[in-house]
Amino acid sequence: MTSVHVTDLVKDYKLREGLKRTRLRAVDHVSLELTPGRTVALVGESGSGKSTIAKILTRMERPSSGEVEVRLDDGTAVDGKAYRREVQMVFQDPFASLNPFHSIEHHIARPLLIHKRTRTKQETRERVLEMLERVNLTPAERIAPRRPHELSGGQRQRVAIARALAPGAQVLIADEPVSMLDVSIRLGVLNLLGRLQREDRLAVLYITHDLATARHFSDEIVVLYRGRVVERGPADAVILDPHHDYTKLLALAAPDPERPGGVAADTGSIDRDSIDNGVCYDHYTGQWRETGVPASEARERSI
Amino acid sequence: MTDAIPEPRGAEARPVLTVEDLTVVYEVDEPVTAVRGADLVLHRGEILGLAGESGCGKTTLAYAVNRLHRPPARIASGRITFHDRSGDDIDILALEDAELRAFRWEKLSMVFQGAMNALNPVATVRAQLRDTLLAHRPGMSKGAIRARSREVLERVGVDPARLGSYPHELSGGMRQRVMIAMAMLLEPQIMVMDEPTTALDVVVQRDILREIVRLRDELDFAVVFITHDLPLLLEISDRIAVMLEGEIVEFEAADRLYREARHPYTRRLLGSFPSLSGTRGAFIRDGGEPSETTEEQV
Amino acid sequence: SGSGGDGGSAEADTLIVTSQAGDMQINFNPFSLSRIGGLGTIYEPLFFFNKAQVSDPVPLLGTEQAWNEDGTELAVTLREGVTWSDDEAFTADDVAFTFDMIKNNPSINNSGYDGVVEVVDDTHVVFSFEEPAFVKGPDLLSTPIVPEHLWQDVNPAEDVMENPIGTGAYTFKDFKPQAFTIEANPDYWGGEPEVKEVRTIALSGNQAGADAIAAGTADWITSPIPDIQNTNENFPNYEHYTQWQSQMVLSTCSSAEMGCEGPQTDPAVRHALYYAIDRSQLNSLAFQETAAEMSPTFALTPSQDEFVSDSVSEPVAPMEPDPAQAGQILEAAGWAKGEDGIYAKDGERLTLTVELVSGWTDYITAVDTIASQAAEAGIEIEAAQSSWNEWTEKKGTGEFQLAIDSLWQGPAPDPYYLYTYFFASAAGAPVGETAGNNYSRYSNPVVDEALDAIAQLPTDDAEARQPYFDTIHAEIVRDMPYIPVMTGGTTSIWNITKFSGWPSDEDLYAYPAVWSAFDMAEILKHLEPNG
Amino acid sequence: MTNPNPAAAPAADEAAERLAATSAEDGRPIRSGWRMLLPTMTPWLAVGLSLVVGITLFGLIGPFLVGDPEQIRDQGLTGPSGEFWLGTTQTGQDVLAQLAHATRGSLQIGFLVGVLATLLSAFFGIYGAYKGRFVDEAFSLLSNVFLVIPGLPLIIVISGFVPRESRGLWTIAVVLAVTGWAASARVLRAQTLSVRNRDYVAASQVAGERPWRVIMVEILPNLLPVIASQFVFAVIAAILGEAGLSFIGLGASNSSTLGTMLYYAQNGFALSLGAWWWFIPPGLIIAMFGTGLSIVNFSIDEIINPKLKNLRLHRKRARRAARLERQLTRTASADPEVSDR
Amino acid sequence: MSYFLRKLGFYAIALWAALTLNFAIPRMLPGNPVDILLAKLQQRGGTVSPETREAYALLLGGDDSSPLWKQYFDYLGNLARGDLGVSVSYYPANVSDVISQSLPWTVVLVGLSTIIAAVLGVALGAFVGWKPGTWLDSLVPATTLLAAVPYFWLALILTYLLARVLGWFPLQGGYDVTLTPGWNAEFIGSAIHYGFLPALTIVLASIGGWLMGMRNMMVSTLSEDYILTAEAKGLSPRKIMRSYASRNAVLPSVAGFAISLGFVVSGSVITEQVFSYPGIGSRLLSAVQNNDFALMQGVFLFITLAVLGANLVVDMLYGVIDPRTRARS
Ligand SMILES: Nc1ncnc2c1ncn2[C@@H]1O[C@H](COP(=O)(O)OP(=O)(O)OP(=O)(O)O)[C@@H](O)[C@H]1O
Ligand SMILES: Nc1ncnc2c1ncn2[C@@H]1O[C@H](COP(=O)(O)OP(=O)(O)OP(=O)(O)O)[C@@H](O)[C@H]1O
Ligand SMILES: [Mg+2]
Ligand SMILES: [Mg+2]
Repeated sequence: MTSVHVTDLVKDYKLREGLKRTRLRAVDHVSLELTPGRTVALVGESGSGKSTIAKILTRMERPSSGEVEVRLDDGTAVDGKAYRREVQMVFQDPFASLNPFHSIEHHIARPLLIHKRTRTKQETRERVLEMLERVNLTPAERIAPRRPHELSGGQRQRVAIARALAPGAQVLIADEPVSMLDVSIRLGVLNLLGRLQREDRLAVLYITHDLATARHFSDEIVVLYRGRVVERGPADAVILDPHHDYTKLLALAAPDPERPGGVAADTGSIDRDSIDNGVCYDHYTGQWRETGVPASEARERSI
Repeated sequence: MTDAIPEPRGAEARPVLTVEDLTVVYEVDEPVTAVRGADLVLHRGEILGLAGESGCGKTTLAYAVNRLHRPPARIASGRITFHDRSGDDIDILALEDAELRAFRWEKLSMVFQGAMNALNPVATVRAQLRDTLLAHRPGMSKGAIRARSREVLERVGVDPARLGSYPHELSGGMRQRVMIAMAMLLEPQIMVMDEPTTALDVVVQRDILREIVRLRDELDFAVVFITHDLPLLLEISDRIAVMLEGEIVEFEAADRLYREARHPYTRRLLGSFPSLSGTRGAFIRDGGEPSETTEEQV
Repeated sequence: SGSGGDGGSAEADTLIVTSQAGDMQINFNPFSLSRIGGLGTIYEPLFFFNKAQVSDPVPLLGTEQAWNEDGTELAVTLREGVTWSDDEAFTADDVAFTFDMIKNNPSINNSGYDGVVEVVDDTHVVFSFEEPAFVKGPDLLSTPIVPEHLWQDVNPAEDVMENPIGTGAYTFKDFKPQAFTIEANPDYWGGEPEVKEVRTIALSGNQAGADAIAAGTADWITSPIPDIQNTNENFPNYEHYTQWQSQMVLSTCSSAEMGCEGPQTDPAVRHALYYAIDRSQLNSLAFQETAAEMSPTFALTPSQDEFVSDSVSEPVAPMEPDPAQAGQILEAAGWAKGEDGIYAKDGERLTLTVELVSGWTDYITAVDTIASQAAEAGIEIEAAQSSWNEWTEKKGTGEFQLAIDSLWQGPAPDPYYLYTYFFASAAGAPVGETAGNNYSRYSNPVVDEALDAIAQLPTDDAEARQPYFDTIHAEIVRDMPYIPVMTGGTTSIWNITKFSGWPSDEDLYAYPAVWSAFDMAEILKHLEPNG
Repeated sequence: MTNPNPAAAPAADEAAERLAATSAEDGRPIRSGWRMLLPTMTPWLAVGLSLVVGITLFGLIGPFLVGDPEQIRDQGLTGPSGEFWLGTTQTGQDVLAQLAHATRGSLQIGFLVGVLATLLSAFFGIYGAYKGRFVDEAFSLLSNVFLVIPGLPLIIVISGFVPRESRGLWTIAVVLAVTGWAASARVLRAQTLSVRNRDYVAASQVAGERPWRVIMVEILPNLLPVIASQFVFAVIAAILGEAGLSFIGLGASNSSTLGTMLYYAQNGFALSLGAWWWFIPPGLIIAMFGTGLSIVNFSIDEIINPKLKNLRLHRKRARRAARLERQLTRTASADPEVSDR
Repeated sequence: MSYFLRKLGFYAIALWAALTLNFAIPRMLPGNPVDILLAKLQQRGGTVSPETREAYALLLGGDDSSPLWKQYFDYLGNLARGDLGVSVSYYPANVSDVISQSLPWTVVLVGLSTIIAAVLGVALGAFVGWKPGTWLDSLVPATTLLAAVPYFWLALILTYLLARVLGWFPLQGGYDVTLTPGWNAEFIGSAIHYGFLPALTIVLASIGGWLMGMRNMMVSTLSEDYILTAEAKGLSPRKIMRSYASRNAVLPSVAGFAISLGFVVSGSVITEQVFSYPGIGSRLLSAVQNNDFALMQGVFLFITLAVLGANLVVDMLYGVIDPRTRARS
């Protein structure tokens, strides 16, 4: 079992505009914890830094400051190649995340080989089929030699999940895993993820726009606004009882045919420009916490 | 709760567009019938939702209505009739090129799926508004053009100072609003919107939806709103048509559809959306507990 | 002028000649290497030497010239009443000034003038030398004379003389990079020439020259032209005329003592090759029948026949090949034919590489032809192309076996000059050092002595000189450091409808080549517009 | 969208890059990668391929079938005849024999340059774009500089300095390649940037693949059509470039190419003498080979930019659809009740 | 603004690279102008005395003793003063004079024909791309063939036919040399008459590339959403083709135009050779043939400068016509 501790993560992107250089703070002092068997949902509008966090967690980007610690049960820190084994990712676009030139088998066998999970060819093949079966891609022998274009979007996303789990990952980062899929198959993929998580006691970070699925598929929700956490707490608490203006706005904006008033529901009472991301409401402690300079301009500074 | 949504207004008397038995075929190796015998009646001032999965033919239908489909697509059968405010009926399929050009935008305007790219990247907003105006109102004075452009921008909540901007200088939401402003420019009677908010943030999306509803209320045009986000449609539309593989399988008032969907596909579609505010673990209608079956169905 | 259609040919008294080296840059300094014209036409020398045949020098600014007995003093009488084209009078001072200037400027002193000039009176000057200098006469007397009053502050090495003033039959008219024009000098001492204007137009390459003739936009070119035998039919207004001056040879790095390596250091090999060449075939394939026979004595045939030693058994190289003879010569020298038909000696195959300049298509063809002819005689020839300066450098340093090349003539129709240029030890150098013109590194004390002796004799004393020529001929025919090929023809095409008076076999008053400046100036004075 | 990083979007400012980028983005592969690489056979492509293959075979096999191209004969400049199918040159050399050898020489140059330039451009374009940051900046600056430094004059200047005898096939090929790789490096860079940003590249990185493997196995296959097209361009450019250089007398010496053949023909006044059989064939071979390659390139273009392919595929159907539709409107307007369902 | 600054920076670097390359090439490769000059002298007759040799060495400044970096800075200094050295083949003319005399010819002839080819090609390409499937499509393979033909071969054949056989045009030269160059109708008319055939060959040889490029871009552009929108707006086809499709599709061609300006002068080498046309290309060639290294370097430098300058102008222009460029820097 593996857990992830993210403390005070900061990511600055340097932007160059001719001679003027500015810095964009994509992620601003974010702390998170992913523990085995729990799903944390990361929600927030476009550009709020969700994917950046995912990239840092999968070590595709380096944080500007702050720490990401991945620890096994016995407390040993994981690093180097083992990190790649422990922490895996499912991408948003199933059409883009599989290489059209390689077979499904290749996609799953590679991580096995890289992380030396199998020794012989025979063993590798067996593991591949086993993985495919776990994600309900049956008959596995028929699926394995196919190429991505021969699969539907949902099937592809399953392959992506199998690939992520192949090296024995205990931490799964899912960056909007279903937003590109047809509506009718979204729940299927999410359910699959949920099952695997329960079976393997995975620590999952579920990144999404969609408050409704965030609520139903995660234990905890962390709301991100302009790089900062503005609210966190148990899933139901955050959605049903939002405290922060931004969370309220999100909840109001999400389509919900059950809600009285429908489209007329007025989000206008909350002025987006005056939303304060300098404070964060923590449902666990039930308290507001200062998180820094409460100005959105704090994001971009010249250096 | 649907009482906030106006009933289809004058559904009995005021149709603005009738589509009868429309079939659109893509003449490829194995011809694809993207729209199959669609029948639709659009009423003045209503918002008609068109829902369905990717590839079911929503866009094709929307294009065909304006005869914007391009070869190899062809209209294999059907009639599309526009009922003008003046009382004339226009057979869209019979229009000559010049007539068709005059009809477009003047009576029926469109906001496209990729509205982010619907603006000419090398022309300013002003120039594109002007082109549109001049195409339909040749000889319109400069002053009038300017005034009208400012007016529509203001109406959609974009600062008229942005007239001189190039599309790339605008945010996605602003571009979308500019497109809507452009669609309103000639005060058409129908506005077809093909997933106008897909690429946008939920909050921005909400703002734009509100804008559309408000403008509809003000200007009384009919809207065909296409999306696969059923909850959203349920919220804003008066009536909803559900498409499956080119066929309209269900065509109902929004609240009826929500509560007593007849077609299994509609029900399945509805079940795909967990409710935001309902009890945890419960799904709209017969969505039920997340089950392995749903998982398997993919 | 200034009017006219597509080319100057419309103007009846304007002669159009071509320069085939591309655009021009103004430069009328007669001492400059990159001068574009003016030599002879504007700036005249004291005498004109007709290289085309043995004849007396033609008096120009000088009227008489005489050496003293021992060849240390040359007295020249100058023409009276000559004026520069700016109306200043031409005097002996100008002559003295010119020669002093040359002596003081080594970079323009190409002939190595080292005399002292003394002005006797307005029309007489005397050149004196420390050593007998008979043979320097032609160079000296063909030096262009420049006006002292204008040249006092001129840097003769670097100034371009944009507005040349001379005594010649022509004066400068105008210059454009694509053409310059000179016009007849009405005050010329010899009377105003009939050809009123001469325009030189800039073209690029031989094809352009041929095109100009085809289009009738040039009246006189000296360059190869297609289908030359049928000039009269192809271009009815034109006629071609060929003169033979440049002796084509296979230069060899001949002297093993000087460090040369390869089979060609064996005289037998050189002789064998000499007999292996089929000169008739060569002439037809490579030279369009424009080349002529050649004497192994290197006296030009036929214009210098009188110099050829009686003792030479073969006064001209055979036109037909004689592989048998070649084989005999080789076998006598210890070569034996190998199984592949190529001779070999001490395990060394008789393979020779000929250096040639890429782009010189006639020579390339010639070498190709020679190669197949030599193969018949059991000699293998390979060709190696390189750029002109590479080729020059190889010849200069002696790092070559054979090179196809041509030998040029001196300032007067006298083979002496050619021998000093190409056969004298002083012009050679050991392999690795840069040689003068004697690329073959031929070094023969007998020849050197004979040349020294000739230099002590008056150039018109044929009787005294001939024994020495005999000696030289015997030596060089035996040693054959340059393998004679043929005498290359210089072909001019000229417009006979517009002008008459061109040189001919009957009256070869000058060597007809556009680029030979003094000759061209002489020809211009002889021409007359028809009609 | 998972990767909306505008800053990393290609800082493209030029045609090639933008074209490449747009086409790479919208070409969401529906077909298998490998099959995608094969152009579809069309009559045009067949013509192009047969030209290319025919001429290549002529260059490869021809020299063994013909006589000695250097062989001199006494009858110069004769027209085509039974003995000499393409006549003889001024010196009686067999034009056909020369043509075969020269074709081989030109193909050699073209192929050499194609390979060298492609290697160079692949290195600077792909590797730079993959590494990003400083390496990318430096490499793209380098290729931009090479792009604006005029090639032919540079070649001429360099040839002026290179001693003629070392100016053989290889020197010319190297010089042509060094001056000719830049444009394709830019195209490759743009393509790589767009491929690099695809999720499967990120996925393989996350899985722990080594960089070189990512480049070779994940990225390169997607670039193959572009590389192929650049290679084809390089070959055409090289053959034409060599011909031009030879024409002005700066070509590969000591080796016979179509360019040198034309040079000799020109110097031998072939055209003025009406010896078309000497002057026309070498140029025609180049032209046909170049045309063949261009046609092949059209097909590759269709792979890179599927819109072009759709255009071709749909042209016929589009006409048919339009015709059918016209019929419909005609009948419909004549009789509003009719429908042909 | 930053876009322009960045561009300027790039050009500064490119210029520096060109200058340095120009400095390095002759120093890396063998060759000694003095020897070459003297060999020429010898061929004209006579022998060359050692004094003469020394005198020439001094004149041509064959002094290589100073350290390389000093030579480099001297070189840059000389360039800054506009001193490109002395041409050997046109000795004692300055390289800069030689160049300035021939540059206008090249610029006018090749520049004009490049512009004509680009404009024509782009216009035709736009048309072919706009109406795919018409007979215009057959232009595409035809122009491909033209582009694959060796330029000089085409030019020579055309010359043979049009100038020699039919006699419509002069075979060679830049103008009737009996005229005095100047801004008068007669001279300009003659220059046009002489320049027509060379220009025609250039246009023929290069039009295909433009046509293809524009057609392909047009096809791509036509499937853009904004074209569809424009159609939906009821704009006239002419308007859509001009302001929407072509306007966007032409952008890469504009960039390509900048690059092709680089080939203006390079292409001119062969054109000028074929037509004996006065210009910088023929100078470059004669410099090479005469081993006139200073002139060679000078011409190359000039060509590079011209290309850089043209590119710079087009880049700046591009920033104006494509508003997105500025933002993207
Ligand atoms: N490589 C990069 N360089 C510069 N800025 C970047 C880079 N990647 C992301 N950004 C910026 O950082 C901010 C956060 O981006 P991020 O991708 O994390 O947003 P997100 O929450 O995932 O948005 P979305 O929901 O649209 O995927 C954005 O403003 C983005 O423009
Ligand atoms: N140009 C075309 N050629 C052939 N078939 C096409 C073409 N365009 C669309 N189709 C087919 O027509 C059908 C309907 O497509 P359409 O774009 O109308 O779907 P849609 O409902 O708008 O989907 P989405 O929600 O993804 O926008 C699909 O099956 C599609 O594959
Ligand atoms: Mg659609
Ligand atoms: Mg994201």
